[in-house]
Amino acid sequence: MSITRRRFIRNASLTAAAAAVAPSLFLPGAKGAWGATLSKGKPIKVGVLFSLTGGLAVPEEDSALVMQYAIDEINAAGGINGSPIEPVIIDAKSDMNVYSEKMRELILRHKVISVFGCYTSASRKAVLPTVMSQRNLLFYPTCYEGAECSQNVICTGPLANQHSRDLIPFMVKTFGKKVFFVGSNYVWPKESNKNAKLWLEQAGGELLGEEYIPLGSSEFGPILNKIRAAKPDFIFSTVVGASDIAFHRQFKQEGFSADKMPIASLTTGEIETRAMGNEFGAGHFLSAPYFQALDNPTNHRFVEGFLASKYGKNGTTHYNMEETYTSAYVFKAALEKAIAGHGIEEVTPAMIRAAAAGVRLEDSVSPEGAVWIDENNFNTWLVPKIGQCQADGSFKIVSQAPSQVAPDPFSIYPDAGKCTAEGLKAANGSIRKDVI
Amino acid sequence: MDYSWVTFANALLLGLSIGSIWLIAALGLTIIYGTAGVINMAHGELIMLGAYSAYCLQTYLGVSYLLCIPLSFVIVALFGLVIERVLIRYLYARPLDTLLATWGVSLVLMQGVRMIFGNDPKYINMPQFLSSNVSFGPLSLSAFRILIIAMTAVLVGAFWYVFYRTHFGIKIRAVTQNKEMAASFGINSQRIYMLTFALGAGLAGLAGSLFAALSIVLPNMGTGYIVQSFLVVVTGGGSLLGSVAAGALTGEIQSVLAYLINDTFARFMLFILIVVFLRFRPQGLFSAGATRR
Amino acid sequence: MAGVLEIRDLHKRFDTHHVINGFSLDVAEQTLSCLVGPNGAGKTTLMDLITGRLKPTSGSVRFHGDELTGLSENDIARRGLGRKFQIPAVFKDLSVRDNLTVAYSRHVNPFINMIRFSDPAMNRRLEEVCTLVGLHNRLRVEAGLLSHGETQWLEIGMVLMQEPRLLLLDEPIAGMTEGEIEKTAHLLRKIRRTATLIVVEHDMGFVREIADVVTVMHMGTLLAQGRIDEIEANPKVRDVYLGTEEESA
Amino acid sequence: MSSNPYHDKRCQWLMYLVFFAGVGLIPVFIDDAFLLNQFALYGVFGLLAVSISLCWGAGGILNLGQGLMFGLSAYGMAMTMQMQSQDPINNPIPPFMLNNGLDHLPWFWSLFSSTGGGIFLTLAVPTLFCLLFGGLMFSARVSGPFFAIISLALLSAVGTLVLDIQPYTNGANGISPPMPLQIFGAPLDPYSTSMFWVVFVCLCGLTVLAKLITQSKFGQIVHALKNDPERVRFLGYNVALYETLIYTLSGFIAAVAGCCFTLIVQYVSPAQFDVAFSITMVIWAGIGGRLSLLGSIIGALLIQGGQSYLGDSFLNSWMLILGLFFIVVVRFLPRGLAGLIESVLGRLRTPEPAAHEASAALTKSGS
Repeated sequence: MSITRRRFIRNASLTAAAAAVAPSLFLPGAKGAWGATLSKGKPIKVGVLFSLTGGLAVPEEDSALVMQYAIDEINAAGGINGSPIEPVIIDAKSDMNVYSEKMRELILRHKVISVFGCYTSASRKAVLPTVMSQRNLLFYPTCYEGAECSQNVICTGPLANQHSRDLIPFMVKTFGKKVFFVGSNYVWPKESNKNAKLWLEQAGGELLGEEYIPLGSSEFGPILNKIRAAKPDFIFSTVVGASDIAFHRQFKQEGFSADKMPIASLTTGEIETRAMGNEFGAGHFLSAPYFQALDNPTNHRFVEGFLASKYGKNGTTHYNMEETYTSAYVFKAALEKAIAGHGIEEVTPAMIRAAAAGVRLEDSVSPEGAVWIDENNFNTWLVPKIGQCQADGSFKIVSQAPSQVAPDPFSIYPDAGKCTAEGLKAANGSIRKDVI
Repeated sequence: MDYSWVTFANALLLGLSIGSIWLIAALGLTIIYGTAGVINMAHGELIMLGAYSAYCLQTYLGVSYLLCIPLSFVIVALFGLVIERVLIRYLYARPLDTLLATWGVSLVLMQGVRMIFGNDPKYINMPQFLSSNVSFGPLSLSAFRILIIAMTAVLVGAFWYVFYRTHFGIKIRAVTQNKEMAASFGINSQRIYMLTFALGAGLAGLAGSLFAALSIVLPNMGTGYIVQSFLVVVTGGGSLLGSVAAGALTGEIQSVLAYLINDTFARFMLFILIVVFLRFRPQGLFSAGATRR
Repeated sequence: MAGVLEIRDLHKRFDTHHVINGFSLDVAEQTLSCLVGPNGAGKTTLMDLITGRLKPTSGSVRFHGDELTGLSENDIARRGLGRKFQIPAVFKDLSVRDNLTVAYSRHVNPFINMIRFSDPAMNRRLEEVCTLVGLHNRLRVEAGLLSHGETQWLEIGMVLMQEPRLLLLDEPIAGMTEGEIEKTAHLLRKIRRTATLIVVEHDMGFVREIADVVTVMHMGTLLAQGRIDEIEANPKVRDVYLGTEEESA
Repeated sequence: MSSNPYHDKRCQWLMYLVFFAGVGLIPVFIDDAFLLNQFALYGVFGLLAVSISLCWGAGGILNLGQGLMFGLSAYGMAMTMQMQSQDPINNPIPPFMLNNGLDHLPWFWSLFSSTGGGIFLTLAVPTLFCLLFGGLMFSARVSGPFFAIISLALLSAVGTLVLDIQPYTNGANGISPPMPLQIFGAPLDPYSTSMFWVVFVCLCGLTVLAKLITQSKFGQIVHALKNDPERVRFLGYNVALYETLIYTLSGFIAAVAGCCFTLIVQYVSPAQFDVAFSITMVIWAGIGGRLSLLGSIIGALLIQGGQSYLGDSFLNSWMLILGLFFIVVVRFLPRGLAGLIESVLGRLRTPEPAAHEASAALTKSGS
């Protein structure tokens, strides 16, 4: 336990007594602003906050590894304006309380200029009050539901309005109109399903049922029975984590087959398929902006480089990992822009965020192809792609959008307003900051 | 969603399957709690150990899945034996302390497995004939669920036989009822407790090898089973018959509520129903005491 | 005679087994009655029925005219019935003093007890009881460390702290040495001056020494009641009670 | 026993004075917003440890569901804070409710619109719940391991419900009020000294209150019924009432802890209802010494501090070490570290009887 600064006891007891009663001390004690400065040639500290242990470690540990890979790559190429990035890697132990505590530690103690981390919405919500009150910046490198307009987040994953936009029409066209929604019981699947219903309506599909399984549960018997009775043409799944694996396994064990009734998922990627056994994943579909099988030079370089590096021990890349990788490059581009505009000593997280507006990663940098940050809502323009899982667990891209799709966090809540850089702008022109 | 008799009958059939899963998870606990009064909070982790032993046997030694099931029983029973000898035997007089100490054991087992096998999920391959669905007219159930039901029935039968028809069973029941009295008849209660604990642990291992194939093998997979297993045992009253009844009842209630409303709410209602039931009948459905009288 | 306790046609059935079968009894004020009977006669069950631990299948128990059946244990105790258990029940990890102070149950309101740290009336009672049972120099000892005889006295002391009008003592001299038994007999006679006692006892010598009235139970019914010499002369009692006593001895 | 300073009431109060004076000096020496915030959070854990120690140590009621009271009040506080950031006219509904299809504020949320009323409900609801649930359970004479398991089941049930009624609770994502609590127009900044003092006053006040209660006649009776509830009943006390009250008191302390928790972290989620979290509280008290309020607080500080500050290489095996440590404590030191100090002090003063007592303490079941 290091005590950063010691004050000499000046009327110690008096101070203590006064502190307890004086209403003036209810005023903020902390500065509420970033408490350090960058200087040329000195390392730039960033936080990397993922769960390396516990139930969330399966996807998150890989994100932490790929983040380190990206930082090494940036540093090897000369860093940012000659300064190397120094990651402070902290294990959040899959515990929301730890996320919150460690975010405070990263910002207040390690004085990082940005944090890369979180995989679940719950953990994002757990850290956001701290990030907001300390005016720091969170790079959130995965998909989420939207309906948030915070001035302290940049997201490089697909929003709910991008994620299933092509998947639902594709499935309706290929397999038939009737669909059954299955999801884990929390916010993201429910919001994703609301978007999916819009696409379903436009594609002329029919929703036969919508079921949610408790997080972490592995008993899909009742849901599979309902599916059997409803006889859909395909299933749209937003089941996550261990439940997703149980779902696919029981699906096959209960006699369903991917040929007759495929699962169109927003989550079941290379890592999940490997975890459940390839035979259980084969034939099903996934919508994601990135697949390991993408055939372009940047992706080949990324996959080969990562797998050959000391971080690539797990032997695969995955949409989540790629989104994390691109977030490092978004950070790099935005920070370079901020330094050019303000000078390195003046840069704050808020300036990085402002500079990130419209930052574009060309297809020579981004393995999923060119992407850019929306200058209003700071989510990412990207190309959702549809892949079908093959017998060997790899995905074959069967369809992809012709161009980048705009992110819109409030697409299904037009009444709430439009998310702008300053905050959520309502129809009457009033602006609310920090809508989370 | 249409509610017809066929889907309702399927829900009932599924309830039987869910009940058998609850029961097979709780069987080992019933025996340990019913005989020695030990609240074994590491039960879920013993299930997890069973799953990992099946995984290891299959992956590293190429043992076929059906053979993994009994072998998991043996391996985890040995684990149970060690735990009993090193720790539990000192705590028989202190039921609340066994609860706490075995919670410590569960942390150690979970973290130990995590350090050896890592955090990523493992899975088990089953023979092809188990990956299919069996239909009886409009009713259907997967072959694997049928295996679990059959397995549960066989185990309950076997344990009924051991407990009520063998010399060893008489000794167990004697020790359960009155340790001092049993000792005066030359029954070594320490030995009986040790064997029951190992037996209960073995059953948890066997359950684990079945659950491994149903879903996924993870270091923290056991935590989900512990609360539900305890509810079965406590609702049943600690006797074999009680656990069978409680397992069947809770399985059916969960399945029917999940069919009528939804899965999450079914779980909530089930827990509340159990709490209310125990308020009015704290001794459970069939207490070990009532069958003794 | 003024009845302290009137038991009328009491029945208690467990499943099909009648443990108490139409038992009736009157206990007079300031007497010491001994309840005797062979094992399984229902003595402890009777105690449980009087003190509310068990609910009778039928029948009535009246204490100074008030019906006790249906009341909870603590309500019955509050009316002035103190009970000492067969297996001494003291609070083993409390000191002797704390055992006695807890037993002083004139004030049962938990909210008032939360702000009660000292109580002069209780201290006076503690003095009296200590003098009676003779545990003065053991007050700070943990009750679990007392000898068997001392534990019995402590429990009698706890019952006395309740200031009961009727004491039910289940085997108060079990495990005591000759000297201790003598002391206990003396103690019980002292208590009788201010309260009524019912003592369950196997030791006929002790019964002979202390009892005003002896009540013999058999198979859940009242077999005989009277002075000790009457009872010892009663042929029925010889048959069922003294006969089995000799056998088992 | 008599000469062991551990049992001397004056020595005990002196230890309290030293401990709380030491804790009270922290803000004088530390001017680091993160550390102050973290110490405030540890204070919350200390409160939880006190609540467990009161219920389990003093009253013998092992409650594996204390997270329920903690979580309920943490949610209450989050609702109060969330409502403060809502504009009653232009913007009356929290954003997450709009997304969940609610177009007007649910009635039970509107109760939290006033700060005073919100804080009152935050503390009153868990306390009344304890009174009701405890009353029902203890009057049915549910006790010991059964009560532990039932409290665990109830905790799981409520956790599941909070997850399920997403429109009202935002499900797994939980509630993150965007601003700190405003008291009379001034924000109670989670990183300020004042936040630390709020927690300190709660911890100090409630611990002293709990200590006084354990020393009162009520405390003696509760201690006695931990030994033998039947005996206490036959002495004329309404055992269920006493058990319910000690349980409720402990629930109230946990509720205060829940309030402070949300003030500090500005976030609440169903993770507060995790079974593991509730059992962790029991581990704090178990390792520190459940019979000692101060010991339990120190247990919480040691374990949580260790979790935060031991090196990363060590942390990989943290659960393993914690588990082993806990097994050793249960097996050899049923009275925890405080019990160890008790027997060491006893041995120092009067070697002979103290040694006897120490061995008695070790062999005792300590139910």
